[in-house]
Amino acid sequence: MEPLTTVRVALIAVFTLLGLFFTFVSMTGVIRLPDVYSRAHTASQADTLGAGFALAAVALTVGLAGSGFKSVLLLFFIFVTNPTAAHAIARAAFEDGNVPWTEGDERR
Amino acid sequence: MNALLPTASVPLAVSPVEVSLFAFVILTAVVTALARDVLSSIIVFGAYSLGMAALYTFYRAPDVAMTEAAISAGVTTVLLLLTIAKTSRIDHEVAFESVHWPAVGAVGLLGAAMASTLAEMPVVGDTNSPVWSNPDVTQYYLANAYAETGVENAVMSVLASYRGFDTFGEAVVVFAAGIVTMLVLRREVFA
Amino acid sequence: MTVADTVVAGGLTVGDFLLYAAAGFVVLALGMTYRAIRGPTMQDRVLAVNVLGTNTVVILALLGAGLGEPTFLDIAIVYALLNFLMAIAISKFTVERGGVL
Amino acid sequence: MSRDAPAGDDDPATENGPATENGPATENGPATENGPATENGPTAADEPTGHRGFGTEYSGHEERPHLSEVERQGTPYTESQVIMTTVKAVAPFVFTYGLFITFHGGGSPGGGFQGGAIVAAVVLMIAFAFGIESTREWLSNSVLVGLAVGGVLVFAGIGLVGLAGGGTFLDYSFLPIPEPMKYGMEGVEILGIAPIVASVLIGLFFLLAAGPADDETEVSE
Repeated sequence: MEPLTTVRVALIAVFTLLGLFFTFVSMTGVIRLPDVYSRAHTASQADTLGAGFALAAVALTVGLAGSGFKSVLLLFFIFVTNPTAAHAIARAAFEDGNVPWTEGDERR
Repeated sequence: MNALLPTASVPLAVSPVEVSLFAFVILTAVVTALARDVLSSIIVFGAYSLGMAALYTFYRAPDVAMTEAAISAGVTTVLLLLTIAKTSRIDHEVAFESVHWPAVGAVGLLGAAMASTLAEMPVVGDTNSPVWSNPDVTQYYLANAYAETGVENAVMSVLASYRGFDTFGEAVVVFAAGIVTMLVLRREVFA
Repeated sequence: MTVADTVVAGGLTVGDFLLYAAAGFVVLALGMTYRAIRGPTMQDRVLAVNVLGTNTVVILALLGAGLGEPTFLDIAIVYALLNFLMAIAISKFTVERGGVL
Repeated sequence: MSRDAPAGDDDPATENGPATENGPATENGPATENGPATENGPTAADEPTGHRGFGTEYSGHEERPHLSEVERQGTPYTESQVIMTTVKAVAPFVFTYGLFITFHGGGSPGGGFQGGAIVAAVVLMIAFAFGIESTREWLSNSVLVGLAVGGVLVFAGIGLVGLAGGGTFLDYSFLPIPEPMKYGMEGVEILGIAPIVASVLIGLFFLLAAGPADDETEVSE
């Protein structure tokens, strides 16, 4: 294996595992956090980061000569739309009358 | 050739992707069926179509997966939402239907009867399966589609050329759906 | 020979590795389904389906790379778009039950 | 307010109490005190808020108890600036991508049906961000009807060219263009199926948003 390929494969592995880790963090947050606002927080940040790492691994695998630019496009698209979707959901929850969780409340 | 894909030498080999996707699809389908509230049913149905699109992609049917993504996830969800926005909502005390066990038994028996034929099914991608080795249809398209139509995507050459008359009918059906919706809603304009 | 066919260790290629990673993402998606099922509010369900959608986009991209078919990335892009549409549509709908649509 | 608890138990400043107890934060108090903010005051005040847990009926934005009186009045719902900006940024890209899926159907997954659905999804996205009624005014009916009818006519016309040339219906080889098989199919996909699917999906969306005519439940949004 050429040295450059070795670096590339290592980077693919690292990025994929980081993506899995951050998506796991996001899943834990979505399941464990007490109310919809804090869950929207984890959905917009940890999940976007996890998706970004995984898509970076995909871009490295496919290569820019192939369709790797689509992966980068996808990455930018997710970076723009995911926080917006979380904002829309949190805003809808506020308009709908959800009171944010405060210390001492029961979990929801 | 990918080592994770089932081959003819390893019948009924399934990859971890398949197993987990099947679990996801079945779970969301059951929840869609059992949810009392229509809105939560629609939301979980969106998750179901996510799993189906990934499954179609894994079986290398990108056109079907893209249609599932474009129609089932986005447009159908929105149209269903608008429909229930115009209807009244029933107040439910419980989130899920209670399971009717005799019905589950009947469906389980039927499923078991159908599952008993699984061993006879050709493996995914098996070149000896009747669908694949048929010289008049599948092999003909694969051999001649590019030469006869000049289009690389064999699915599109079948849809628009070999089965063009069917596609014309489908397009007219879509057109008719718009008109019939206008009739049902007693309106005369789209927008 | 593309990168996806490079053998990492013990006959496991990079493509196989990405497919296993995709399976891992599906398992994480199964965990998130808990929130979509339990709720308790509609916004929780929408949020869970939105996270599931982002997850599915990643799964589709990993499948495309792992199976060696880069054109499958098109499906992932389509899905990212419609996931966004679904999130803003349902979340806006949950406010006053479509009253603000 | 906890979604599972009856409203008013844990939020004493809001629910229908006598105005003397709750002071200025009272919702739905006597109209003389609240002035212009009580459009629905007398009727809504008599209704118990009840259980607002899973699956309860929407009971109106005047009952958003966590908003103060000042925040509630005069601002029923405004479109989100964040969503509008994002949609403004994303919509041209997605529209172009829908056209790419349509035009490039011969070389990659996709085709007229998928591309048309994506183009329709752009309009749906704009409608959800900016409000359905303003989008309906922006997009005229004649464009949608023209696209749908034109698509069917173009598809049938391309088919009839083959019939007129002495061949069969949809026999592309009689088209008077170079590479008639390839560009005939592309023409059917791009000029026939994609406009039909896009315009009918947008039309269905607007029709369902408007609801049935001659119906008192028809909301004028």
